[in-house]
Amino acid sequence: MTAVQPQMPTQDALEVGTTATTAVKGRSRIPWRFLAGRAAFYLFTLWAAITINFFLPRMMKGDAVSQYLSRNRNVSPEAADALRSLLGLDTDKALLHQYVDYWGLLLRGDLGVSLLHGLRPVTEVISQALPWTVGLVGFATLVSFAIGTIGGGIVGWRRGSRLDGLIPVTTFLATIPYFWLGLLAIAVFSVNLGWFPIGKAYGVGMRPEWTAEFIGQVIHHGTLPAVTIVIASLGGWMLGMRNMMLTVLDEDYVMVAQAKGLPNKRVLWRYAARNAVLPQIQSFALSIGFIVGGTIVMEMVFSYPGVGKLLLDATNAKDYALMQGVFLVITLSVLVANILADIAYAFLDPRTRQTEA
Amino acid sequence: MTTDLRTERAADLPTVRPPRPRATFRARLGSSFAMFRNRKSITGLAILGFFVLVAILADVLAPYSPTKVDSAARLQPPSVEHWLGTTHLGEDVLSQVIYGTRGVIVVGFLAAIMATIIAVVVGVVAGYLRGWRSESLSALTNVFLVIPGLPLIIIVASMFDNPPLVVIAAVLGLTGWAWGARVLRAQTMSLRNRDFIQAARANGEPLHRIIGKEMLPNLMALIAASFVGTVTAAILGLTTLSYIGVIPVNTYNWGTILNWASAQGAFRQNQWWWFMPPGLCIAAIGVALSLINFGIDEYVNPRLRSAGERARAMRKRGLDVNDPVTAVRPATSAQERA
Amino acid sequence: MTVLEFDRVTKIYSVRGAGQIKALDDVSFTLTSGQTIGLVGQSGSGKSTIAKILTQLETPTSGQVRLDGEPIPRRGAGLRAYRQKLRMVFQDPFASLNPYHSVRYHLERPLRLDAVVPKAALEDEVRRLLERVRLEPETVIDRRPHELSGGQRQRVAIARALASRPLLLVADEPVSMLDVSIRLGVLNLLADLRREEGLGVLYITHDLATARHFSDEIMVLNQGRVVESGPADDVILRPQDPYTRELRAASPDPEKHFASVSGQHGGVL
Amino acid sequence: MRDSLLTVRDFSVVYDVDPPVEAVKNVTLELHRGEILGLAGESGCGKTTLAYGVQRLLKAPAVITSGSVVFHDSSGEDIEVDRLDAEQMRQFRWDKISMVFQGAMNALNPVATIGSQLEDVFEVHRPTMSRAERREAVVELLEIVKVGRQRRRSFPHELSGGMRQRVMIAMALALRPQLMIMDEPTTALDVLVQREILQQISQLRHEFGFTVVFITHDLPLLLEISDRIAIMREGEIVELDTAERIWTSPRDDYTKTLLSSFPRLTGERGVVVR
Repeated sequence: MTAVQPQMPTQDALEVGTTATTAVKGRSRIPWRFLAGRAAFYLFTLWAAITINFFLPRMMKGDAVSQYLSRNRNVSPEAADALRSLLGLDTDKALLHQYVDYWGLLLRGDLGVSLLHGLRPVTEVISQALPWTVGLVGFATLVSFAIGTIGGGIVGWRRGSRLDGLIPVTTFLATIPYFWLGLLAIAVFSVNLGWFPIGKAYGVGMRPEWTAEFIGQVIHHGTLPAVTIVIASLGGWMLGMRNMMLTVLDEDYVMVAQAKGLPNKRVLWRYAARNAVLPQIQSFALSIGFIVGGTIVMEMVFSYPGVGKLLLDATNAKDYALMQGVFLVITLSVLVANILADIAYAFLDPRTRQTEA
Repeated sequence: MTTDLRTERAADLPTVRPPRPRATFRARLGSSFAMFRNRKSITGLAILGFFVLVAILADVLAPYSPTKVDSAARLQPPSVEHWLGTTHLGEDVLSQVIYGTRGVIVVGFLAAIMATIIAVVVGVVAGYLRGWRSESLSALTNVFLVIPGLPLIIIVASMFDNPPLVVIAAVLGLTGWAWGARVLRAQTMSLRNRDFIQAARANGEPLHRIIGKEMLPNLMALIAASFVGTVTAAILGLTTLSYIGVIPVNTYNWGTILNWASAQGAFRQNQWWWFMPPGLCIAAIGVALSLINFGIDEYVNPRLRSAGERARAMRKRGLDVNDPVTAVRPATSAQERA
Repeated sequence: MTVLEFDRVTKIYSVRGAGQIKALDDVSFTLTSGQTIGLVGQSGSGKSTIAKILTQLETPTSGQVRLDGEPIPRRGAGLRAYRQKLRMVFQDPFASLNPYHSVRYHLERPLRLDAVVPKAALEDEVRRLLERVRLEPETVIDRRPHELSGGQRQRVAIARALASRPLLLVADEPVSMLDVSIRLGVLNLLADLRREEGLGVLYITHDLATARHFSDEIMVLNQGRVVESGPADDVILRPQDPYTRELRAASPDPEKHFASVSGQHGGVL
Repeated sequence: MRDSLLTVRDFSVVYDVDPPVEAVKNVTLELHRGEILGLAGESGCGKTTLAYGVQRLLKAPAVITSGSVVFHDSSGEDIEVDRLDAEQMRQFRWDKISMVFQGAMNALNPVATIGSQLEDVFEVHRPTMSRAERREAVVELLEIVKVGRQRRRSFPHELSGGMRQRVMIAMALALRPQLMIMDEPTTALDVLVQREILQQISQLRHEFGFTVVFITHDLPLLLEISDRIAIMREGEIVELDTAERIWTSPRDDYTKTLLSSFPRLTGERGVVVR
């Protein structure tokens, strides 16, 4: 600079905040405001789900127990009354009263008894099935998310290369109905090639225990369902990440990183992909609900002993307590998964840590 | 002023100006459908149109009644009489697939129309309003997104003994609007703050015109995308529910055919003519719909198209878009082309 | 003669987590038709809050805005009449026109809404408006915004603001997004309109030089307060307030620069 | 006579699309060591393309179709920039020529701390430095540009526009380059902040002695700060002269047009007419 104006202010204009975006002082590393907002939302969703659950059996013509009785004639009237009170369907009480009772039962962890499973408590029935679903589907979903996101990142980075061809292929695999894909897989790999067993979580005659043989069986039985889930859901993640990459690659900071002489790999992972993955995590959170839907179909196709199968069996047998219980548990697990995704997001995106929106 | 530089950078690059359209009715109509005017969308629309025709002309096209039992020809592989073979009762698979198209198309479109109406109303209103009203509509949308849809549909559907198609469509529509509403809300919020909306308000435009004439035209592509998305979801949902058996199997659609095929062990006995056609049909319609949406996506966000296409075009000229170093090429080749 | 009065207007925003922010603090001024007031200040000084209050997007926390002595009605015919008299030109010509509509539509709407001319005369009036902003009607009337250059867009926006025959114009940084060489053209157009039609113009800007060039009076705003106001040359050439002096010292001024440089070197000039 | 730092000869850039667009046409330019060269012009005139082009930072479809760019290193070595391969180019960048981009949010990675983005440069270009040394260097840089060491762990969104711009300057300064290209570094800032940043650049230049190419459309600003000014129009340099000569006796008509686009702040009312 050849000349410097002499009468410049000496005070630091930055501290005064000459622009609208002043530096946030005393920021906290934990995004309390963000998390509190999300917590309120989840509580509301939970309430909504539970309330839907309460009203569903009451929307039907007649009540669940009479329907059940009409098909199982060897139940005594006394047993029927007992069932009604267990299900909270005492028709002589006011609706509000029933609602309060229902919450009371819920908070005590009492989801009623399952007519289908010999009047065993619903919680017990579900807790046997839940680990299978969570294990298999959780694993497959995470694998699919990881492969899809990393793959989408690479495809986006190498746009215009032959890798672009992957996108239509994975999208096609995502548009065919999952149950058909599963059935085809069974027809090809189990029936004709005999590589994998047809359905179930482990072989007949096995007892769940922590032995190498049993775990081997579980893996052998789980491979086909897991692979089909990955194949069917890969496309969405890949396309989403690729599209996000194309957007992020045009950002100035990517250009800056290249001007800084950073190697391509570093630009790709630390600058481009690191930013492109954020919307992926958000859509991951929101799509968990859809994933669960797929689970039910998977468990039907592969006769897998998880909660989805439980729900279908309960639906066919009109076992309302079990249906309600399963729906509640599914919703709860979706919410928990959502919270986990949210926390991950909050820590990956420093902007959520802002104290003021 | 941030955009100052951005526009300048963009101006450094050549922009292609489309020819000047006359503001006639036809041009207007044309521009309303501009999002479909690309190869992907047109291919998708053609496939979809084919299925719609099949659905309409099912009575003419199907060689047999879908329920006509030919006990002499059970589980026949494809032949001249039965192009796609027969079922375990001797029903003609081709006729079933043709009639099945009807259920799929009707439910798919009905559900999508309902879902789109809800999505547009909720999304645009939530996007236009401010404060707690907007927030609570958004929370409602998110609740519908988060609550797992399929289990809910299964439970609701199981409460009807014999649900008519309209009810199934309604249930699919009611559980399928949230995604569209969310996208539309975000876009409406960004539109609301644009200066041309402020200008319309300053002009004294009434609210219905601001939403109907100023905002909606700019939202059309997103609305179309959300419609196409819900058709896909509804068709997959319907066939899945039919396959599971929640929806009575006496109304024909591709899912019920697969339900029968699966129940009769077609998959284990390699009766491919029975289970391949309906599955492939669902896949084909799915591909058609995602092609349409690809087209719309690329219309909304030209970067998506141009990125791939331009990169390929560059490659042909020996340039690599990922090359962090500008290529040096003696003038000859570039000027020869010019 | 139309007079807009800003009478001791204060606007306070409450911001979550940051308490209250005074965007405007006891601001008063008067704008008369045929006059241009330059409103100068940095971002965050409250300039845009004044524009928002004038266009009814915000309401003052205290104080009053009056047009010809009457407070602005909140709704109904009175509000419509006020809006017809005071129009806005926005900063970003790329965002202030709806990409979906043609130039004709943009100009016809205010004409229809305010029933400025009978329906049969709409077309002629649109053409007349375009001519007034020095655009050739034939070439632009059926175009859409994306087919126009930045300068043309801003002229269309000005034509739209003029359509309902307003008496006052609020121009919020009307040229900061335009190319350097066409900025003066647009500002000169505003100056011509002021002269020819007796418009009152509130010219909001951060650029002292154009403010001085195009305004009769300048008002300097700092953190919501008017720190100095007066005839344009007085404020710029003989600033009284320290903040105005800082602003002036920080603005590029080649004239002064080369005068001082040549002084140091023994006076080449 | 000052010695030269960068010699650009007959330099052309074409955007290879249909039809090809010549963004920079046969530009010849000699950059002197230690000067501030202003590059002025309106949007689309090619000033950004030229500045990015000499570092070969432009992405396809941009192609350099003719000319040579020679960097005269302080070691005495002449580096022919247009002959470097990708790896050599990567090492050359930032080490010899660094850049200051417009100080908006977008130039800094929103999800990485200021410190880590500064350290990046050392990690890649000075692999022998230890972690502690890098950290020390970052702290020193932040102190030099008066952002303060405690901001090392801040994220870009936590800083004001002026602060972000100072961070960008610190980053550009990291490897003590011989040339800094500044692309509209103060356009998005308020005039008071702009002035402060300019003063800081001036001070740093006295201290570290780098050469500056300053790109902007704000001609009055350029006239104040530059030694020489190049006026660009449609990909060509229409006039290149000392700031004073551009101000007092412009020769090209376009230069005159540009000059008369800015009303005078002081002196008589009106615009300067030459």
